[in-house]
Amino acid sequence: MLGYRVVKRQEPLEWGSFFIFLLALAFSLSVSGLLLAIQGKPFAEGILILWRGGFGSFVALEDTLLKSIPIFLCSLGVAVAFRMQVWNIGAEGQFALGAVGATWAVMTFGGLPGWLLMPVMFLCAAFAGAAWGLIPAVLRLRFGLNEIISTLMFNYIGILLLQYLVFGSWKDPTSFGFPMTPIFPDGAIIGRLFGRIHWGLVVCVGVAVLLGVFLRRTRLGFELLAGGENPRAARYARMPYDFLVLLVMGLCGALAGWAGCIETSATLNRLQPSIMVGYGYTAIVVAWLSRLRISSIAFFAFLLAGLRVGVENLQLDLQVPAAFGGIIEGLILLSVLAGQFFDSYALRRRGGDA
Amino acid sequence: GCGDDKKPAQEAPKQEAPKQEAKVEQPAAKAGEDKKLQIGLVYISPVGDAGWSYSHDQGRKALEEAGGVTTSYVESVPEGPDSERVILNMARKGYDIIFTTSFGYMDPTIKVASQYPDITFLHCSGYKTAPNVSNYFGRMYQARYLTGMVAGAMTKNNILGYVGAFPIPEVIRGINAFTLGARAVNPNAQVRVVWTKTWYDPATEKEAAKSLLDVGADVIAQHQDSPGPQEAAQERGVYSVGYHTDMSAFAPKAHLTSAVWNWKDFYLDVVKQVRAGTWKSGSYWPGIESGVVDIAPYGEMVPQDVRARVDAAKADIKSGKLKVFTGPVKDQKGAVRVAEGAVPTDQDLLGMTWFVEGVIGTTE
Amino acid sequence: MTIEMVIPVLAAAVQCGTPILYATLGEMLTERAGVLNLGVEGMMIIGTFTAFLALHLTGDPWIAVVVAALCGGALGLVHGIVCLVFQGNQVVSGLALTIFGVGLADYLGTPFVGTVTTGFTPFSLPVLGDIPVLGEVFFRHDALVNLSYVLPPLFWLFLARTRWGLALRATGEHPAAAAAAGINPVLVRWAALFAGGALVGIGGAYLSLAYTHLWTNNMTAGRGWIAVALVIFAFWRPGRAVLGAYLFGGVMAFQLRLQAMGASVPSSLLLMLPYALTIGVLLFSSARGKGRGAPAALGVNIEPKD
Amino acid sequence: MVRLEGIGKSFGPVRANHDITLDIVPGRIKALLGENGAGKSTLMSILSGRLAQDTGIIHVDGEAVRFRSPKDALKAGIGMVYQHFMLVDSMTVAENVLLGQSGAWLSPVHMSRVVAELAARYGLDIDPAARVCDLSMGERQRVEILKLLYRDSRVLILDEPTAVLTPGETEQLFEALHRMAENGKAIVFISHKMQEVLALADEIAILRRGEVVDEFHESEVPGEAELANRMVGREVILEVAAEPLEPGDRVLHVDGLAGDGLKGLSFEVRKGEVFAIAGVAGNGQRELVECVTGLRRPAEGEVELLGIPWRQFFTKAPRQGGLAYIPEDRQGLATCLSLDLVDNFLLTARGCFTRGPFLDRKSADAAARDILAEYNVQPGRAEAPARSLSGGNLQKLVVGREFYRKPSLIVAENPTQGLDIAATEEVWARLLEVRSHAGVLLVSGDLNEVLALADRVAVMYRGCFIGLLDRSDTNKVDAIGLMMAGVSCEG
Ligand SMILES: Nc1ncnc2c1ncn2[C@@H]1O[C@H](COP(=O)(O)OP(=O)(O)OP(=O)(O)O)[C@@H](O)[C@H]1O
Ligand SMILES: Nc1ncnc2c1ncn2[C@@H]1O[C@H](COP(=O)(O)OP(=O)(O)OP(=O)(O)O)[C@@H](O)[C@H]1O
Ligand SMILES: [Mg+2]
Ligand SMILES: [Mg+2]
Repeated sequence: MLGYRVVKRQEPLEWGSFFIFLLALAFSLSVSGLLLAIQGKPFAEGILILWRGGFGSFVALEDTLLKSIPIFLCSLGVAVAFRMQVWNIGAEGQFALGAVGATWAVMTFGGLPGWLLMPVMFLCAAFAGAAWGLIPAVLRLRFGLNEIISTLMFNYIGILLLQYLVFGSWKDPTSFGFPMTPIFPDGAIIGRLFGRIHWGLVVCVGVAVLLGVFLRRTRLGFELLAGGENPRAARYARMPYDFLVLLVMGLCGALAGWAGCIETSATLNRLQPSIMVGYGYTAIVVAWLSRLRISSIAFFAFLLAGLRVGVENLQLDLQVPAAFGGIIEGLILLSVLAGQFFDSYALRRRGGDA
Repeated sequence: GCGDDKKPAQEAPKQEAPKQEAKVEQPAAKAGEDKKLQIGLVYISPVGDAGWSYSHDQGRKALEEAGGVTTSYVESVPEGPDSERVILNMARKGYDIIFTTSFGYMDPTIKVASQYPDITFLHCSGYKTAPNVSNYFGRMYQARYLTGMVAGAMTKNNILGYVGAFPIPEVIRGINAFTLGARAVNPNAQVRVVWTKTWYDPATEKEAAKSLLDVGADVIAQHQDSPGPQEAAQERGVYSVGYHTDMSAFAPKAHLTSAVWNWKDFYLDVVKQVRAGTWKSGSYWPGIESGVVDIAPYGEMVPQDVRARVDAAKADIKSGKLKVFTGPVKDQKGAVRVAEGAVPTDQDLLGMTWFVEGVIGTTE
Repeated sequence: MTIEMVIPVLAAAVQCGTPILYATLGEMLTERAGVLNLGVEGMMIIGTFTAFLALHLTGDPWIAVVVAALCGGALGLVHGIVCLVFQGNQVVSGLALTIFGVGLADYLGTPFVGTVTTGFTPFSLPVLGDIPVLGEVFFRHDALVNLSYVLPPLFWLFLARTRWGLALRATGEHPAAAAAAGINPVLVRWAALFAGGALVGIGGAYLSLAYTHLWTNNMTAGRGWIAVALVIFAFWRPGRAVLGAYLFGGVMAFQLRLQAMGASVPSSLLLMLPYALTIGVLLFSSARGKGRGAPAALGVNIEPKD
Repeated sequence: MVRLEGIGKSFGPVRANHDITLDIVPGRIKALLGENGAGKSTLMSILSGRLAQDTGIIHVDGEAVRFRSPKDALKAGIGMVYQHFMLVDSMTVAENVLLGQSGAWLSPVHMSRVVAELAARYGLDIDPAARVCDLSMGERQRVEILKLLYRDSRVLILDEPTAVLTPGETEQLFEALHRMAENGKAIVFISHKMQEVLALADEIAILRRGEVVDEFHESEVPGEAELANRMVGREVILEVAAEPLEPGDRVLHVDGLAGDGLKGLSFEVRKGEVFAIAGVAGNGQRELVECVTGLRRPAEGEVELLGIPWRQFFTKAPRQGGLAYIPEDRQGLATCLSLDLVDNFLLTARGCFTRGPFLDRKSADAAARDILAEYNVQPGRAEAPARSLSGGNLQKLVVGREFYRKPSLIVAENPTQGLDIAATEEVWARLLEVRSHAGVLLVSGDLNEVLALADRVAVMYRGCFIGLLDRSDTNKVDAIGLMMAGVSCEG
């Protein structure tokens, strides 16, 4: 390439990769800014408004943090699956099933006291979400079914299932026919921690810590790591590869299910179809950007949540269509993906010492 | 209970509407008359949906044109916490009037409104009110009834097709009114319903219309934001009834009429009153007499006698003589749901989840 | 059901299946060269929008088809930049492309919602259209449907009988071997990405040029993903792709007709049919042969030469 | 007519070629001789356009050329048969031969005829309509040669063509090469087998550490020992003290193993012995090893490890003192290249550091460091990713790791392939040492290795044992050679 040649790096970049991420981010923001300019909107101001909307004030930060909770939970699971090279893009459907599971618990055991009902809700959400993840996993292991397609189809089916229930037997008789369940009893509503932030944040922290310990300290966690790096080596080393696939899919489903449970309980206080706003897809973006480092997942979940919140501000102030957020999200992912090239390759001048 | 123009609807659901004194807003900032009012609208879908949000956005544009205001909107806002944030954000930015245009925005609107007593909120399609929150909706079913009359008069097979979006009361009410209208002129007419579970997927909606045509429907009506069904009707050489806006452009040969929204005058009026300080909180359910809902001009294939009959009905509705859901109204199974001579309350209408006799389809 | 009721369903199956068929063939072409492109949904909707825009501006549907093809191809090249130049993961790049494409089409398309155009309209092919049953099912559609009939045979001829097809297959199976035989496998992949993207773009264009004549957001509604699944179902062979696409078209058309006929099944459950069918179909094909026909180097990047 | 001048090429820190100058002349067979990693393949890959040189110039017919891709080289009449064949398995012979050639339309009939004619002309027997995946290694090689002949290549480069051939096939190949040379083609032949080179070559060039250290012409070629000396740079006599031990308990028992191309294999391995399976690659060794190590379910017959039936053995968690497997594919199978050395150590040794559900990383770290020191793995940084290790060093890590678990049965597959002599000696010594508490199943294509280590030798050919030989057998060297070619000898 024009006097340069590409050389494979022996050791991965450390801080360089962060620098490359910043470059990629700058690139994608510039391109999105250009799109703004095409429509005659001010470029720099747009980016500034975006920033202010997502991170620029205390309330904005609070909003962003609230929104990053479900994204964070979903992407934890997705990231673990990706690390195993299991291409689970079904977090969206697992999220839906989690919400359904939690709601089922509330509708069935609504009379229980809060300290009992809450664990039952989380349990049901985890089971429902995990089941939604495990079916594609079993199909993959047993029949070699491509999990990208099957998880995606399960997203559609899961959302329709949620609709079926909410439009059907779960509809609140007093909702004037609108598709929503009755408001949850107090015991089933996750309370506030501080400000508008609810206890879901604590769940996130707890899950993150446990998952971190699991991945770094346990034998199964190690097997996950190695199995994802090289599935052939995993079989060679007699790791239970099939079990690991089931484990990650179940885990991912359960985590996404919890995200669904928390969204229903803490923010909507009931189940309605509008709960599905694509957290599961954003989680994929977050998972890939962060490459399984839990701290990075937190960072990127926050970043993309901020992006989603910020785009609203952009809409309000500049009348930019909502789809703009998707453009930025896609561009960030594309350019970071391209930038990762420099993690494993370097450019050297041709004919140099090499 | 139709046709009360812009006066707090007496029949509005009681459980929530506290009898509040008319609150006259006189914040210091508005003392100067030339101060531009800032108006915000929250939409459930992209304004590009050519339907619900689009029709509200037409109202917004009319406000812009009329001048003296700056308007802004946020689209694709999911109901629930996101909508609360968006509304709150508008309130914080000092908007003067905020329109929230989806049922699910009701609770967030009430919540935010309680923190910002100086801002006027208007929530569309709900039932709760507060000192600074009004709810408003149009009696679209009146227009539906009229379009049903046209369709019922024009059908030869006595099968009308209706492409529905989601089985929610608003849509069901429309289908029922349409059916009642059709059967008023043609007792043998039946209405077949296909749900698409989409608001704006032209391809699916067109296909849904075709599926109705395949079972013999010769007039296609729709509660759907895309004109896909219109196209299907035109291609097969049968008739169609549009919705939201005058859809004749999409199917000039098929289009009989449309049930249309027209928020322009209502919005202009709201702004005028707020500016004048005369705006009162309450429930606004303007009907066909206000122009918020109406039917589009007839296609030329609609014969004169049909036009005359429908126009007469329209005049009766306007004057309050004709009420769409006057009993007896039977449901699909033949059970009487509205007794002879009775008129359902607005609350009943709001929560309508059953089909009237003559509809073929499920509400699930 | 009588034959009079079946014929419209079959005709609708052909029409509903056509955009999927284009997209499936496009993705198949790309995958035969060894590139997995999950951006089909994004490329398709870009095709839908640009075709609409071009038609709106020029009034000529064929120009619109060409524009959609070029734009779909261009988006394919974006995938190429990430995966062929920068060695990005193909799965993730495709997902990103979908997110990007859907966003871009919505963003640029907002001002055009509600505008109507003309585009292609159905007509009866001379002679063929008069054949009983078959004529009604196959030969009374629009020009793009008719075009789609010649595509699979051409596709097959290209792959099996031309040197470029051979080069393409070799690149998908074993890029290093192709390189050793004097082929530039990276160039082949670029070409396949562009051509495949163009076909996908035409598939999208069908939605706004022929299926309906207008533009709104999200018009593809998951059809791109079904195309990706169909490539697997079709064992990477064009003939079975036709079968799969029409099967899906048929199910989409059928579930709506079931409602229209008054079947009292909740619509949510009926709407699940196409997605459940996707899984069923894949299960069926995996039972027939695990991973049969998958290009050996599918999804594997060609490392840059040292 | 082809001249390489001052060619240099580096891979990262590795100088694969350095200032190499070489002439290639029509009608002559030139041998490139060198150890593993000497840079032979690299040099020829540069000539064939697959790699780009860092420095130096290639002259063809006196003109300086620059090959950007194999296409350019093919145009200039230079073609190469790679060490790992470059054939598309799912395509037919004819399609492979005509791949990348001109002519827009290709009819299968026409293609087959063209290829059949070409094959007949050069006496290379092949079915043009057969799929490559169904061919034997020898046949595949013929396809590769046909590819070059079809392109009218004047220079044919063959990279270790005999490694996968039986002696009989080798002879056929040599005949064909002679015929081609007589037809005026220049042939470059890469090998590190002295006998072959002496039998075939007109000229010999010796590469060592990326440089040409010697060039000989037909008349001046020295003896085998001298060549070996030059190649390695010092006296090589690989002598290992392989004193036989008293065989102990039976650790592996295979009875009537069949299916997957295997035909009724039966043998046993006892503690204290090295049981070697010799043979040309692709005769079923891979399948056998996979069955024994649990990567493949035996289709027929019985396999018993450490006295436990196959199914039971492999459904239980691996235990210390069980089975160790040193695979041939150390980068793809035995290690995870992007994990660090401790993690790679833990890959199979993790059972020794498990405390409940947890992994005792601290002691694993210490143990890994001990292994790095003991086996002299360079560079010895435990935090380094495995990909930064050379093949030999990686192999040392794998060997150390597998021995750490104190296994009773060791399956070693070409354990010294690609290792330099010092490392080879070390691995051999370790394998002999470990016999004291384990039985070793050695699978090797390297006759020297088999002779040096084995207590008993089985020769594998087309999925079955064609002969079994004992350490005491005196004429085993010749016998093994013959048997590898499929000639069964009674005795
Ligand atoms: N693609 C590559 N990247 C990095 N290093 C390489 C690459 N190819 C070869 N090398 C290194 O270059 C050196 C020369 O390798 P080459 O393959 O030319 O050896 P060789 O003489 O052919 O050995 P063998 O007899 O094992 O085939 C080796 O150290 C090898 O590891
Ligand atoms: N295909 C390859 N890709 C990348 N790097 C490679 C490749 N092959 C070899 N290397 C690198 O080249 C270097 C030399 O590797 P190689 O295995 O050829 O060493 P070697 O000289 O044979 O050493 P040893 O004697 O230990 O086998 C190592 O750093 C290795 O990581
Ligand atoms: Mg070599
Ligand atoms: Mg080596």
